[in-house]
Amino acid sequence: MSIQPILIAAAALFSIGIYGILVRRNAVMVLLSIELILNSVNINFVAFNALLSDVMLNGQIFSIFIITVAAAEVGIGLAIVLMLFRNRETANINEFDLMKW
Amino acid sequence: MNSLSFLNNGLGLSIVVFFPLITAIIIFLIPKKQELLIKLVTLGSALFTFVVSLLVAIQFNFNDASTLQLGMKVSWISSINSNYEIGIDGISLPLLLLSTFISVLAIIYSFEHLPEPKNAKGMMSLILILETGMNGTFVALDLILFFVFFELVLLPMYFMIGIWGDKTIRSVAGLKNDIETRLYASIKFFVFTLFGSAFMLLGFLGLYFRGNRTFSIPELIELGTNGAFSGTFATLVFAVLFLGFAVKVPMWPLHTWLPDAHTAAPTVGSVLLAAILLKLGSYGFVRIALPILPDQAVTWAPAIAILSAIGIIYGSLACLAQTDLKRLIAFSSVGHMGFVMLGISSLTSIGINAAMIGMVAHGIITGLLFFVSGSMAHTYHTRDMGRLGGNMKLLPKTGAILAFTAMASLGLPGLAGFWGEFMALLGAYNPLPGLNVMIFRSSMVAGAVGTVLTAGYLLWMLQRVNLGEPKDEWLDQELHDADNYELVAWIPLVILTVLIGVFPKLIFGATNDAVIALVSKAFGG
Amino acid sequence: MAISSELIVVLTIIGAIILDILLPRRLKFIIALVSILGSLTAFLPIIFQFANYSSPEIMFEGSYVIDKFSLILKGLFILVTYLTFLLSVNFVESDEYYQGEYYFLLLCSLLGALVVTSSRDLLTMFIGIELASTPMFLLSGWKKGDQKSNEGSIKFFLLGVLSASLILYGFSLLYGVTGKLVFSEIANILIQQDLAQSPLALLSAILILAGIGFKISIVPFHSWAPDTYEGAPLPVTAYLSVSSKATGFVALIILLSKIFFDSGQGLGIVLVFISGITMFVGNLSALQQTNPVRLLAYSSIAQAGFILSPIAVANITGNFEDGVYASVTYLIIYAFMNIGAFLVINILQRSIDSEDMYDWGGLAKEMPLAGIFAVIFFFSLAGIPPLGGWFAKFVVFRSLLSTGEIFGLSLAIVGAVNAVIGLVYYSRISKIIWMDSPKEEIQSDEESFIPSPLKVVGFVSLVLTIVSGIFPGIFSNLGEASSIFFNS
Amino acid sequence: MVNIYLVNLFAEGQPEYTDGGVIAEFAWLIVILPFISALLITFFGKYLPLKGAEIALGTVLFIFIYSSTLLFQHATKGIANEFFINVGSIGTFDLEFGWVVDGLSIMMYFVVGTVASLVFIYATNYMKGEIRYTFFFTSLTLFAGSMLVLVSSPTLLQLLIGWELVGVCSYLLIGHYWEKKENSSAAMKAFITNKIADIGLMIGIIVLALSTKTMRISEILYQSTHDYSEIKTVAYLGGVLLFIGAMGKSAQFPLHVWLPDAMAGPTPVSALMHAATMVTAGVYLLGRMFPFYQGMASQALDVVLLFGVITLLGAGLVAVVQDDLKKVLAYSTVSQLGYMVTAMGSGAYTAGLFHLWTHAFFKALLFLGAGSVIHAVHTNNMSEMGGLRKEMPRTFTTFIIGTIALAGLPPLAGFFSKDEILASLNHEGHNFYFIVSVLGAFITAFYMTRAVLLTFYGEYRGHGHPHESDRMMTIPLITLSGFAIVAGWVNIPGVYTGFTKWVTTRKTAIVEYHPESFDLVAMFSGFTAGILGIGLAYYVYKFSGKAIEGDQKIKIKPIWKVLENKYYLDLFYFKFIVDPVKITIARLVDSFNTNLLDRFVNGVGVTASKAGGIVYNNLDQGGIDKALNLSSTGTDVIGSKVKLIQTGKTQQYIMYFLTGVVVISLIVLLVL
Amino acid sequence: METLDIISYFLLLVLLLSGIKVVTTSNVIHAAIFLVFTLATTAILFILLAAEFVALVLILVYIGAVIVLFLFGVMITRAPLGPNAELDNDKNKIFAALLSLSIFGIFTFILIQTFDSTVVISEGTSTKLLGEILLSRFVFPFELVSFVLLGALIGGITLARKDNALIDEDQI
Repeated sequence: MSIQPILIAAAALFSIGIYGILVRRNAVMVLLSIELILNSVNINFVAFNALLSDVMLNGQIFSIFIITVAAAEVGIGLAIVLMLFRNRETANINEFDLMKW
Repeated sequence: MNSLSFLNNGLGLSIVVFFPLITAIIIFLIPKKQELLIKLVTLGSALFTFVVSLLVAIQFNFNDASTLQLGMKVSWISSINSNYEIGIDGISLPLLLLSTFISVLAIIYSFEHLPEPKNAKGMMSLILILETGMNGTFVALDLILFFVFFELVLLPMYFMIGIWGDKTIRSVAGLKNDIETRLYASIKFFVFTLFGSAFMLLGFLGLYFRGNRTFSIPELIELGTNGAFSGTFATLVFAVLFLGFAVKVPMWPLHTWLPDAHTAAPTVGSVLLAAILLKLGSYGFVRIALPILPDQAVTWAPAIAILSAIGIIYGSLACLAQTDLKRLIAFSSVGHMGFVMLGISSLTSIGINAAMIGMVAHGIITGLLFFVSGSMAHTYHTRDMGRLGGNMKLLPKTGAILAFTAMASLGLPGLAGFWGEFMALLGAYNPLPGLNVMIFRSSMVAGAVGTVLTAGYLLWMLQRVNLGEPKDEWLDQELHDADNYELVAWIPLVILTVLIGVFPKLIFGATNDAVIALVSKAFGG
Repeated sequence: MAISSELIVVLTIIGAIILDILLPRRLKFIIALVSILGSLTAFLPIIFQFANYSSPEIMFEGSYVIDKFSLILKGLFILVTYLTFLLSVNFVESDEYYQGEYYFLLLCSLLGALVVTSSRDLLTMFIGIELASTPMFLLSGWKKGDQKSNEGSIKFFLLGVLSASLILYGFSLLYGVTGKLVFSEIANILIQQDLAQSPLALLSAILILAGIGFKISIVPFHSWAPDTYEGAPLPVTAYLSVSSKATGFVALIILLSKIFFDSGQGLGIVLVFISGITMFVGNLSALQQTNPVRLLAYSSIAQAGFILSPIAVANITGNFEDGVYASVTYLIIYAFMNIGAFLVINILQRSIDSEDMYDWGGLAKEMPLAGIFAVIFFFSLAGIPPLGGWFAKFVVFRSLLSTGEIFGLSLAIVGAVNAVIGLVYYSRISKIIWMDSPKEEIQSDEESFIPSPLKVVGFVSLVLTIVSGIFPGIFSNLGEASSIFFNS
Repeated sequence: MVNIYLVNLFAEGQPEYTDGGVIAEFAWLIVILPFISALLITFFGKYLPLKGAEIALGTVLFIFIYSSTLLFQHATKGIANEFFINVGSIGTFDLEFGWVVDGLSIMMYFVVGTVASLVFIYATNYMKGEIRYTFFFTSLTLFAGSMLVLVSSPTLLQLLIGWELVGVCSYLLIGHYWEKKENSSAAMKAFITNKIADIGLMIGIIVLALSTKTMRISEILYQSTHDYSEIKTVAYLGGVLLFIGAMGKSAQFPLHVWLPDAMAGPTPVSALMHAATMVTAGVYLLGRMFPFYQGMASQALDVVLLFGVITLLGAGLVAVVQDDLKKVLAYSTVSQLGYMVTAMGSGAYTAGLFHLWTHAFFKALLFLGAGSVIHAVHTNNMSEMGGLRKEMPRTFTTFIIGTIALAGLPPLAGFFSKDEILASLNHEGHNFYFIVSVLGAFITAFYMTRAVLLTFYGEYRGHGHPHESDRMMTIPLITLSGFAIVAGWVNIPGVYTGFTKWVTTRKTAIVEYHPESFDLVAMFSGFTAGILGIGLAYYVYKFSGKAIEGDQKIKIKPIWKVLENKYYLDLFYFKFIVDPVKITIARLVDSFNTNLLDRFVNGVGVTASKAGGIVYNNLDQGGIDKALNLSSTGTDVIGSKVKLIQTGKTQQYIMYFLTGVVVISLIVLLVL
Repeated sequence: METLDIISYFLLLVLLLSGIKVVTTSNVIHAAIFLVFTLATTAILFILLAAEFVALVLILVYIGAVIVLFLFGVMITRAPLGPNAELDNDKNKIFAALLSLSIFGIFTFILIQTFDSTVVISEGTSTKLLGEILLSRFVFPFELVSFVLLGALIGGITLARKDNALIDEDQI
């Protein structure tokens, strides 16, 4: 199995995630998009691990760490969104522009 | 070896430099209410510093004025090979004494004449910090040390102008809104000088890297006179050094901060600014720029001469258009410092000697002028010469001293101001061989014409301020003539003006050998 | 033990959690005490290790190294956190924040920063960075009721996560091409396979640079900084602008010098441009600010440009020793004066609660101490001798000019111009509080009272700022030591 | 530190001269004493019975006695000596002060001492009750000192110092009544005009000093008489430059304009400074440097001659139309100075100095007389005088003596000196100049007679009651008239030429024409011109009705107008030099400063700030907004519905971020 | 190996399509569900790549926990549950597409240039080995990451809970 399609797919997922971050208005949706990006990195690591036949399993371990950290990030993100929602009654990030100039 | 020899080895100079600073810190600890104590401590400190500087001068070996003496060298910032290297020679000694002396007078004057808002604690500590900066610059023999002291004067002066300065609101060309004079002036002063010195620092670093990684001025001079610095590099370095020093001098057209700063500054501020701070720039030229980069100095000399000549004429002409007394005196500084720079640009021992005595004389005379005009502004609450007049009648003592000082300032022979002007012209007539004689002689003629214009505006100023019948608005007012504090501050300057005027050896005796050594070393002339 | 300072911090973290659970509310100040003591205690092994230093200690198969570089920066982080704690004491108490959690999170961040200094592999560094920054996402939103704080927090968070993912992608590429995680091995393989200047290495470098650029807030990755700084609680902002930024710089220095040192001039040139633009954007934007915190935010952006510039030039010339020396020295001096600057704003805001600094006219007459602090710290930031900032700028100039490289020279000129621009706004606060007339009467003495923890912060920073200006040798020796040992 | 050392001047022969002994060695006393006195008067004068005048008097009397002793010594046994004090060195250049004791300086000491003593005595009375009485004496004493500094100077440097100091004293004294603006303006005018001339002097000194490597006059003269090449190249330039300086002090055309205005000062001042001493400084300078002119700069002497002649005629003509008695005398002084300069220019060293000598006495006499008149009638205008000979007989008599002396009738002083000048011109073959000078003599006689007639004859036209002045004023008048009579007898060709010996007794030998006997042509023409002048004036003003109408008879309108307006020189100066500089150029410079330089500086500041605004508002905070708006317009075009909602800031930041990444990647990967 | 290739291509296609759906669907719940699809596909891919343990973790942590968390988030913030046109920021779309495409382009360009070998699928990874490595070589980051989680947990709770809890804390 060629490595290229996997890597390209991961890059595509990365770009999709970026697109999502940029166009989504709802903060939760933005967080979803971020998960896509992190997932693409995971795919990269695992794929490279397989490609290199890394006996130290560095890639896999790295992706486990990434998953863990991502979970923590989601927790934090949701907490912040929740707090914002409580104060603003909305989760649309494009309405947060108090500190414009 | 005598009983004062413990002052050698840098101790005396270190005391002269740092004692005021230490006192300033002590003053921070004295409660604000103890005003008299603060003033006395300050005066005591300044006097002590002055006395020590005199003792140092006594220790100074005048027969060997061309070598750096009484100094020390200890490691300061080892990682960049910068040392606490100090010492004085005939060039720095007069300026050092001038600095300690003027500081004493400024403090005496401030005893009873604190500008609004009073706050003796602040003012006194600023003067002391300023003194450390000034003294330090004159003794520093390490570029970085020099730079630090050179910059140290900025903050106190900035606050002196900004806090105690003139509060009138004026419009400024190019700015939409009107602005308080002091605020405009203080930031302008600060930005201008910092602009110059920021680039100057780059120049110092350039020397450091080309010059075997040393910041020591004597070592760099040794290298520079042996032709270590040349080509584009030297041109660039000289350009930035020029920028740094010329702003401070100030040379035309970098002078525009000066009239504003002087006009806005409180009396003591303008005195110190005129008497000492301006000298830091010209001293920098003599101490650093010329000997380290002699070839560049030769290349740049005609330009400096032309700028100086422009400065002389320009400053005098601008004076003729002034209605503000202090502003007029400020512009006169541009002209006078033009003579100093003209002398320096000639690169001859005559010219540089002239510059040295010109600096001292300008310090004394213009300092005194600012003392007097500041005091008058304080008494009359105006500096508008259109409203003044008949000052001789209203305030005879002040008026007399103003007249005397104006005479001294216009370069009257027999008074201190004469030497700087005349000798500068003398030097400019025969510049260093190889320089374009025509440019220098034209500059000399321009300078000579400048002396006429100088006489013109000063006499005109006297006519408008001192002479004539007093205006009606002053007649029913109680105006206070110079009190004892003022006289104590002023009279010594008057005496010095005469002494140096009659017996210039007071200055030349110290500077001449050093200048000759400098010139022969750097330019072989 | 080599990592005893980390362990002490860990213990303090655990202690803080336990105390937070156990203590009733009125006794919660004990947590603050414990945290402060803990951070101070963590400083002791650093001193000890530094004094008895013989050679770098390498742990975990080369992924964790304790050398002078890391020791010095660890000391810096601990000291800065200690000062931040002191800054926070009154703040947290007065505003009824969650003390236990607050100190806990700050300590976590400290732990992360400590790890970053020693980390020499991708994973450890990534975890370190995350550990250092995730608590800050939360802390920046700590003023829960304040919408600005909320907003700052979400912006910070979103950009932070994005930057983390960029770093990760970059790491994954590095891993993919070398199969290693430890920096030295990666570098070896890159050089062996002649990949150091390959597009892939460059891409990963750029992605990492962007990710870390976010943390050190260089243009164009800086845009979150002003908003977040403005919204976050003041001590947190101080911490962000000092410690968090320093963490980013440490990571950048390590990565650039350990992995990408042979990646060609292109990267360095980009960095040169970035640092120049950063100075300009930061300074010019700061000119426009009326909100003091925003002003400091932009100022810290500009300072980041200064700190970055020696590394940038080092990347071109390959002479990392000079660059690291300059940057580290700058970082150390900058840390204290910037904390001091935030302290000043903190004190003044206590007196007149306004976000427009022009409302603070004449405050210094009521609070001369604060006035003096303002003068010292802000002019130090501006780089006026004899305050510490001048030496920071000086070493940067020195390293820029050391090679005579045209990029270094131009950057030095840009820096000089920016030093002048910076002066204008740095002097503004001093001008306002010393020279302007008061807008309203300042009523009572109570408000001009400065709590003693703040005074301690003030005096510590003041002494360090002035000492570093007058005897810069001390700090520059640290910088020198760090650069030498770092490269060996 | 101070090393006074004696220079033996007569290394090369001429052993009959002595070094003057103790009396020469202590000559510095008369230079220093006035300064000390001036200080004493300033600080203690007010508390003394005579308000300080006694100190001043004592001082000048001392000078008089000392200088008389010197003169006596000198007359018996020539003294020529100089002393130096080093006051510092610049480079290899020594700055020296000192004093000269030789014929020329002793003559000047004596003139100063004598005239000053008499004027001081006169002034104690004349100034009584005037404002700033004490200060007046301070300045006057100071002046005496400065003048002595000038004439005693062995170096060009000290000469310059004295030169300027007398200028300042002149400024102080002309502006004595500074409450009125005219007076202070006149003082300023005097000072500035002199200062302009001093440019010449200063540069001249610089040129000479640098080419001879010394400031010592004797050394310069030595070099110029021994064919040193360095000085030779600059001799013409130096000579002219020095003469420009002399033109200022000695009021030569066209720099004479200050002197008539200087009459704003009190009359004793005019007598002492603006007639006898200060204004002769220029002539003294020419005299002092005469060997240089002769040896090297003889072409410069032609210039000197030309200006001298122009001055003597031009000023004389203007004197004719003046109504102000003092102005008549002032222009007369200018004219006489013209004579002295002419003499110098023609190479007649002794003649010039001789005229200086005699002129000092009779012109001082005339001024004091005029002062006496003015004191009595409280006006300067002759149109408000008349018929005063009865009321003021002593003043009248002395004035007449002065007039005759000035008109050059024998055997009074002016005759001999003027005759020697004419003789010299004749001898040198300057025929045209000779004729002009004779014409000048005629005019001199004419206007002086006119002045006498208008003042002392006819009906009294003024108000108030004139009376003779008291003794303190008349004694000086009488004494001076004595001098006016006898002063000329010290140099009668063929009879007694002591004066020539006096003034030629100096280190460097003077090569000049000494008339051994009367030059008959010169004597005859001078005498005739005098007589004719007197006669014509007498005819015009006396024999045809009222004297005051005399002016109408000789009034040739256009010429008269030109003369009344003093050749429009003042107008020219003010309109084309002073005003443009003071008003137009100065304001231009000032506005250049505030509007251009400051605007530039502020503009840089504002631009930086604006740039900050642009960077901050557009790039930092809204750059992507713009891009977005652009792209949304794009979408608008293709029909998508667009709501003009505010962009989400956070996403904008992210865009920023990513755009940065993309751009940097592209740059690094593609460009670099 | 051909079947494996086909399967993997198919998997990647599903991955991408569901990924695109996550960011384009106008229904919030759908988006979350498509994310589940994406993650599930990723997990299968991981299994194909012999990273079973990672796949498991992914399923457990993500699908088990994170998605639930997301759904909570969606509900608590009352995001519009049905199809909603206002979910997107139309203004950004073009620029966003441009940016993401260019990033994709750059990445792909370089990836293709650098990596062109094939993956050798091994027999699978020993979870025991992985655990050993994790707890020896990577024990330090492993411990540290716990602090990340702990911090996120405690901080998240503190931020997310209602403010009045603070005021009433003593009474509780």
